[in-house]
Amino acid sequence: MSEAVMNLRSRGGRRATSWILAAIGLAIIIVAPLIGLYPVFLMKLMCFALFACAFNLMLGYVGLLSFGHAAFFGMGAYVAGHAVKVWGVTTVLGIFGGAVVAGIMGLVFGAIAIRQKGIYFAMITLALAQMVYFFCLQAPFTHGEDGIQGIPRGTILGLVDLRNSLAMYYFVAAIFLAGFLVVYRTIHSPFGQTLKGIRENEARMVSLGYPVARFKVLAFTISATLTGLAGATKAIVFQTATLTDVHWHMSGEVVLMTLIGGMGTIFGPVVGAGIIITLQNYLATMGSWVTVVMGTIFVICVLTFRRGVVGEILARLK
Amino acid sequence: MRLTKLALATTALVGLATGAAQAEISDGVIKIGVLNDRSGLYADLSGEGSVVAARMAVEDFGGDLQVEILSADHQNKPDVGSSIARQWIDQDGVDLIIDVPTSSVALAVQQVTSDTDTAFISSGAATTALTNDQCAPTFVHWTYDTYALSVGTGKAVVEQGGDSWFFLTADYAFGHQLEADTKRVVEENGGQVVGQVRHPLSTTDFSSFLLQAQSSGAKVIGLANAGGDTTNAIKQANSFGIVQGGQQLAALLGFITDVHALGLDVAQGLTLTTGFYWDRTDESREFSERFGERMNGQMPTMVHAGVYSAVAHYLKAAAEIDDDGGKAVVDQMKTVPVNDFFAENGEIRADGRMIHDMYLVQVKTPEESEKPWDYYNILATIPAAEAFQPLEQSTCSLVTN
Amino acid sequence: MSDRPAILEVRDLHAWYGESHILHGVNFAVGEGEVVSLLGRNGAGKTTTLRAIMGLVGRRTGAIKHRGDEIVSLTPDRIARRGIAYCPEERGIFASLTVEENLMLPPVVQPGGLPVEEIYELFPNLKERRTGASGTRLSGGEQQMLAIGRILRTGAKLLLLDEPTEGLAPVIVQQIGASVRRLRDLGFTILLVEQNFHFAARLADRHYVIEHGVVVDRYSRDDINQRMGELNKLLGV
Amino acid sequence: MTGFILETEGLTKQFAGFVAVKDVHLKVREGTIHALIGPNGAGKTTCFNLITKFLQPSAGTIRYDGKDITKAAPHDVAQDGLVRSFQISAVFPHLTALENVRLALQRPTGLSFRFWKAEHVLESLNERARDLLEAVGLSEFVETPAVSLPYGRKRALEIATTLALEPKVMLLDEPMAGMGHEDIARVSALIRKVSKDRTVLMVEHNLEVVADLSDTITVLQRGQILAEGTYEEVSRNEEVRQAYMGTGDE
Amino acid sequence: MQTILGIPAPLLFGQLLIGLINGAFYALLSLGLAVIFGVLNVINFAHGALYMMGAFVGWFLLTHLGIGYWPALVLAPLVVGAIGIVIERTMLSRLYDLDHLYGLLLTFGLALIIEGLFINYYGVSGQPYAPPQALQGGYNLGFMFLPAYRGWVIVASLIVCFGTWLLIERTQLGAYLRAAVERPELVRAFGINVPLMMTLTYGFAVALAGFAGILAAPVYTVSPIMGQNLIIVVFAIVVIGGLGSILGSIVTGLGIGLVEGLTRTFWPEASSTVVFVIMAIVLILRPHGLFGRPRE
Repeated sequence: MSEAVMNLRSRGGRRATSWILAAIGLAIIIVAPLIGLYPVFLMKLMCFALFACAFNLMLGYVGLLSFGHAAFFGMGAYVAGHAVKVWGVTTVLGIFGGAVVAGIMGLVFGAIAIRQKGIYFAMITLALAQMVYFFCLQAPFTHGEDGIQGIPRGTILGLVDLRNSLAMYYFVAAIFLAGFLVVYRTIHSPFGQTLKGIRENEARMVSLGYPVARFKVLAFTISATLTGLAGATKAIVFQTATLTDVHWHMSGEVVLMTLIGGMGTIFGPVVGAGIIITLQNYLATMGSWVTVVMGTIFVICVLTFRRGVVGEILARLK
Repeated sequence: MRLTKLALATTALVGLATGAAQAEISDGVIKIGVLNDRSGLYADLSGEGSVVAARMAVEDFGGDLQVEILSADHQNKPDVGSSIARQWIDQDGVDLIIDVPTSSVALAVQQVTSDTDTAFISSGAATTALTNDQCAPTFVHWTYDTYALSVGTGKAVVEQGGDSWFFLTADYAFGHQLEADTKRVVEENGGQVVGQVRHPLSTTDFSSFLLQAQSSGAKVIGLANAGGDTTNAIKQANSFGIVQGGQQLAALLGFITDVHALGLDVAQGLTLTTGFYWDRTDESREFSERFGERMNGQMPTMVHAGVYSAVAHYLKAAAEIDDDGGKAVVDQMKTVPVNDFFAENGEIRADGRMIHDMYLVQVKTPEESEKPWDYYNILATIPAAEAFQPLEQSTCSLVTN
Repeated sequence: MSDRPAILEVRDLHAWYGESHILHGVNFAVGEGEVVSLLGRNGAGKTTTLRAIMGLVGRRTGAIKHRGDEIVSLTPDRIARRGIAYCPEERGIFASLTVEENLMLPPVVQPGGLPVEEIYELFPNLKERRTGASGTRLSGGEQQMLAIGRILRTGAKLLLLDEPTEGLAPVIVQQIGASVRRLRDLGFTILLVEQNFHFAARLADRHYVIEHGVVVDRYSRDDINQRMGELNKLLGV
Repeated sequence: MTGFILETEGLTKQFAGFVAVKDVHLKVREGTIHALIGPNGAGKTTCFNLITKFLQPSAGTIRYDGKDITKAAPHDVAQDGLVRSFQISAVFPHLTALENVRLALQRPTGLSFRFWKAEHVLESLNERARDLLEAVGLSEFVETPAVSLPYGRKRALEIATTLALEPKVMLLDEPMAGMGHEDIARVSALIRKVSKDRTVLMVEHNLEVVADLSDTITVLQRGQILAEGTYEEVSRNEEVRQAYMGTGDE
Repeated sequence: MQTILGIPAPLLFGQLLIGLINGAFYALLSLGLAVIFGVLNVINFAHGALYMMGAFVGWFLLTHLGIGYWPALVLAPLVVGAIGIVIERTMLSRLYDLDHLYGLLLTFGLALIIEGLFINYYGVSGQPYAPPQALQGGYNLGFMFLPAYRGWVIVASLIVCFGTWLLIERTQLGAYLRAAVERPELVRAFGINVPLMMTLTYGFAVALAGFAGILAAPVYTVSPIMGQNLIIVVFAIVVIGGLGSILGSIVTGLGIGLVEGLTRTFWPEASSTVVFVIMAIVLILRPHGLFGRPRE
């Protein structure tokens, strides 16, 4: 898995390109709702893009495939929803709470699973996430099949009314950008450098005195926290938190987004989320064919297109 | 998610030429979204049949309104349902959302429609919360609810001597509500409830739940679930010899499609409460036969019939006031009694509940059944006033304020 | 080249593992009934040469002729079916198989393999241990005997042995040496990879020295003594 | 006379079904180059893995610098200055030579968990990294990704990376494996140079190198110590000659 | 009524028996997964979907061709096995040189496709499939009424599991398989067509899933989502038993069924979670599973 990832990394001019892309991206984010694109759709897209970026931190930069990220996403949504709706905390605090709880879960899951590699790690995270799913099915505060409904969008510090969808949109955009920057910074930090070392040669890192497992757990925790942030934001946008968010299909979807966009690239997950969410939106008329199309894309990606869209572009540019 | 835009050209578009004076109807078209389960365990009792019923209502209406019908599959998931509803309203300009079985989805849709002044008529959902705490001025509950079901079946079974109950309950809003309502009726009539077990929606294996029900020693096992869950539970109860063991099953919400799926061998003797039976009057037979022609001979469930009745009533009201604002049309609907093959002198109350007579029926034995879909003996008619929760008990803010 | 007809002829053999190019044009030949050794330091490409003959490398080019037929494009199982047997460096004893199952594992590819009794005669230790549990419970020497013994059953006439003496005690090395000589007498052709030069020197008819993926020198049995110093240097002993 | 910096007592490792290392008493004197030799499969690498805690011994104790490290974690002993290299070259293939060395320099700085700091805080380590690369003769390869270095240079890079940690004891697992004469000479010189004020324990096949570099030699065979002493002592030992050079038969 | 720890004895025994029946399905499925993992190093996410297909093939044979249960018991696994062979030949075999995770991802995609297609045509509500005439009715065991068909499920699954175990542990073919698990290359160099063996192994293992499917058809309704949640429980079982361990998967499958039964009696809410909790505990105490060998 990491072979493709590593091929994508190049130096030099990449940083400048990144800045240009970032500026274009920012401009698109600001203008998009003003030119008539449906804000709810855009908000959904950003929530999932953040989710995919957070996920990619594990898959693309640590080389571990977590098949249980829906647990963090869904739990972030439930916690934020419950806090805002039942406890009446402010929207910002609710979202923050969702992210924190997801982060703590990430820490615990990480501690259990992190010593395993490859398939083992994937299966164990999947099973742990399924445990969370069943917990959510039973726990009273999630309201089982009903989910948490009618979560008020509330206000930002009593100043901005988030029921206005444009206000909500820019609020979500701010969260997305903040999350994205955290991912970016994490990758390009001393910690990120350490992760690269671990991905490239784990045994050597141990022999250099790095407590490798602790680094992986921290990466997993950051990834889980941001995933929780994405889920919590989604709950506020759609005003619901339901079992869909914790179901393993959700974990699969985020893998697909990352895979199709290009794992181990900064913008890949964003592009992937864009493709998948748009596709789901346009294919919505096709009923359960959506699942079939998703599955087909999955198979095609795995068989022939393992670098993903962004990965492929970068490889061509080189 | 399934959003089937039906081409208007032949069926749903009525009175193209006379669409001149419709200033009040936004974009000149009334758009009706049929939102229900099209692939899951409630697909048979609502699903495509509800779309067909809505289309028939539009055709039969024949007035000078432009009407378009959309449909989608909410997969029994509240998040899917509410996001379709939101998108329909925001992007497609839908004026009425109809059907929405699965109480949890209906509650989620209720949030969206009441925020956006869109009319919402539920035929398929059962929970009474829709006309109590969660009521809305844009909402009408048409066909049945958990209260009506419990009054019918609960009372009848206790009166026949089934005075100790164990509930097998679908673990979501509808199941909880149905269980609570039935429990109240059972206890009011001198029976007692010895226990209950909650099962997830769409359960395939009921064996361990049935075992608990069996060991509880209750005389009656009340199935507070619906559709595929009910038929599965009944079938498996049959294979575990529960009825032979002396316990009685009570399907609190049974549809004619469930009986059809089970076959009379298994279903015979079940007591059910229903808002509609196709073979009751000439009018109902006439509708049902037309419906059957389009549905491979399937007879309509009460949900299908309710959808027809509701859409017809809605169109009448909308045409009357020449408006498609949610509250405006619903207010108008409340002023006119409902009189058709489905309801005689039905009345939409302030809380949004459409009250009409309900029927206590028993499933025929195979020998009694003389023709296809000849499944029910009507035991009793429950008058509208008794069948539904009295208005004074409603906690709906439209009533209490 | 020997005077005997070549059973195996390798010409300009290149081999790759993934991206790394290991063999850069290996040339040698083995005559029918000969014992030929490949010498060289660690990482020179000896093992890769054997594996390339068996088709066990990522990619290979060049010519490998077995009894005159080109086998360079065949899959390992087709190559084995032609009567070439391979005994890998780490012996390849299967932990999940009993000793007897290990021995009986390789399918008979040609008539004329040694009967099991004869193999037990050759390696008496195995007979005692045959009912034992896992094949990996054997000592290193016994494992080596098992690894060689099991390929004798198959009827293969050309044996590729990779470092049969590795890590073994001198007395066992002697035993193995005696067995290999017996095999030669029984008509087997043997291509041997060895680090233990002294072992190889006494067994083999001819030696090829491999360095950096090419054959750099060739010695006959008689050359050995005169050119010992040169050879020592080549092998870095 | 200096003391022993590394000692094992009764060191034993059993894998499913066989004993890879058996009752090894190894004493490495501080400040010396100590070589571990023996035929393939004699248990040298297993010994290494046990000492550096990559494997947990089945029995016996390991003492390092006066401490019992039998139960320590591998990264802990590395942090205490017991640093190993690997048989197959252990570089970070897709990082540049500079980044390779910097990863080692970064570890003691405590920066490694800082995911909120920008990468360029590491640039303060560049100078030291360049010095180290120069010391092993890699000045011209500073910006080259490790994967494209020639084999011998990779080993040199590995040594530079190890040196960056200022280890007290360096364990080198076959540093000359697969090298040509030229490279061997260079790496030999390098090892001699870096062993000035530290201890080196190495596994090596090339006896010339061993003879040239080491103060003490321990010969392992089938997991056990066969002989120990200087090169001269060991090479006179008949058992060693038999085991190592092979005797053939009769 | 006799009680055990406050629970009526019939209920306890009944739940255990039902647990054992579920365990029989777990064992069949995890056995197949273990075999595939052992030989191909692939975690077959499509296993649940293929199990579902087994049931559907049976249903299809009955409703469209009038072929009854007993022939279907043989035909369904054959059909599913053939589909498996096609999957292995055309897709999986192209991924062996890559990271094993790609096998997981590919089969995940396949599971989505298969389940999506069936949902599309058949909905999720399920199709009825009656038990064969000979196995209708049941036995009164005193503590509960055991439907004859469910009794047969236990017997049939144990026979197949034991047969598979014998095949793998006691035959030459099994020896090839076990050897190929350890060193596929060397086995190939002995002249065994390992790729063919892998294809057949995959075919056989998914045929086991198909068998479980047709076996399940009369017990549960035949529904496109019947394998969806089951497969993840089975994953957990395989992890608990030790990846690749044949015996471990059988024993753990049955054991987990029983544990679930027990939990259902004493703490019903936790019954679907208990397997995952056990998995977490096992992983902490024995990372390689109860029956697995430590990986080097």
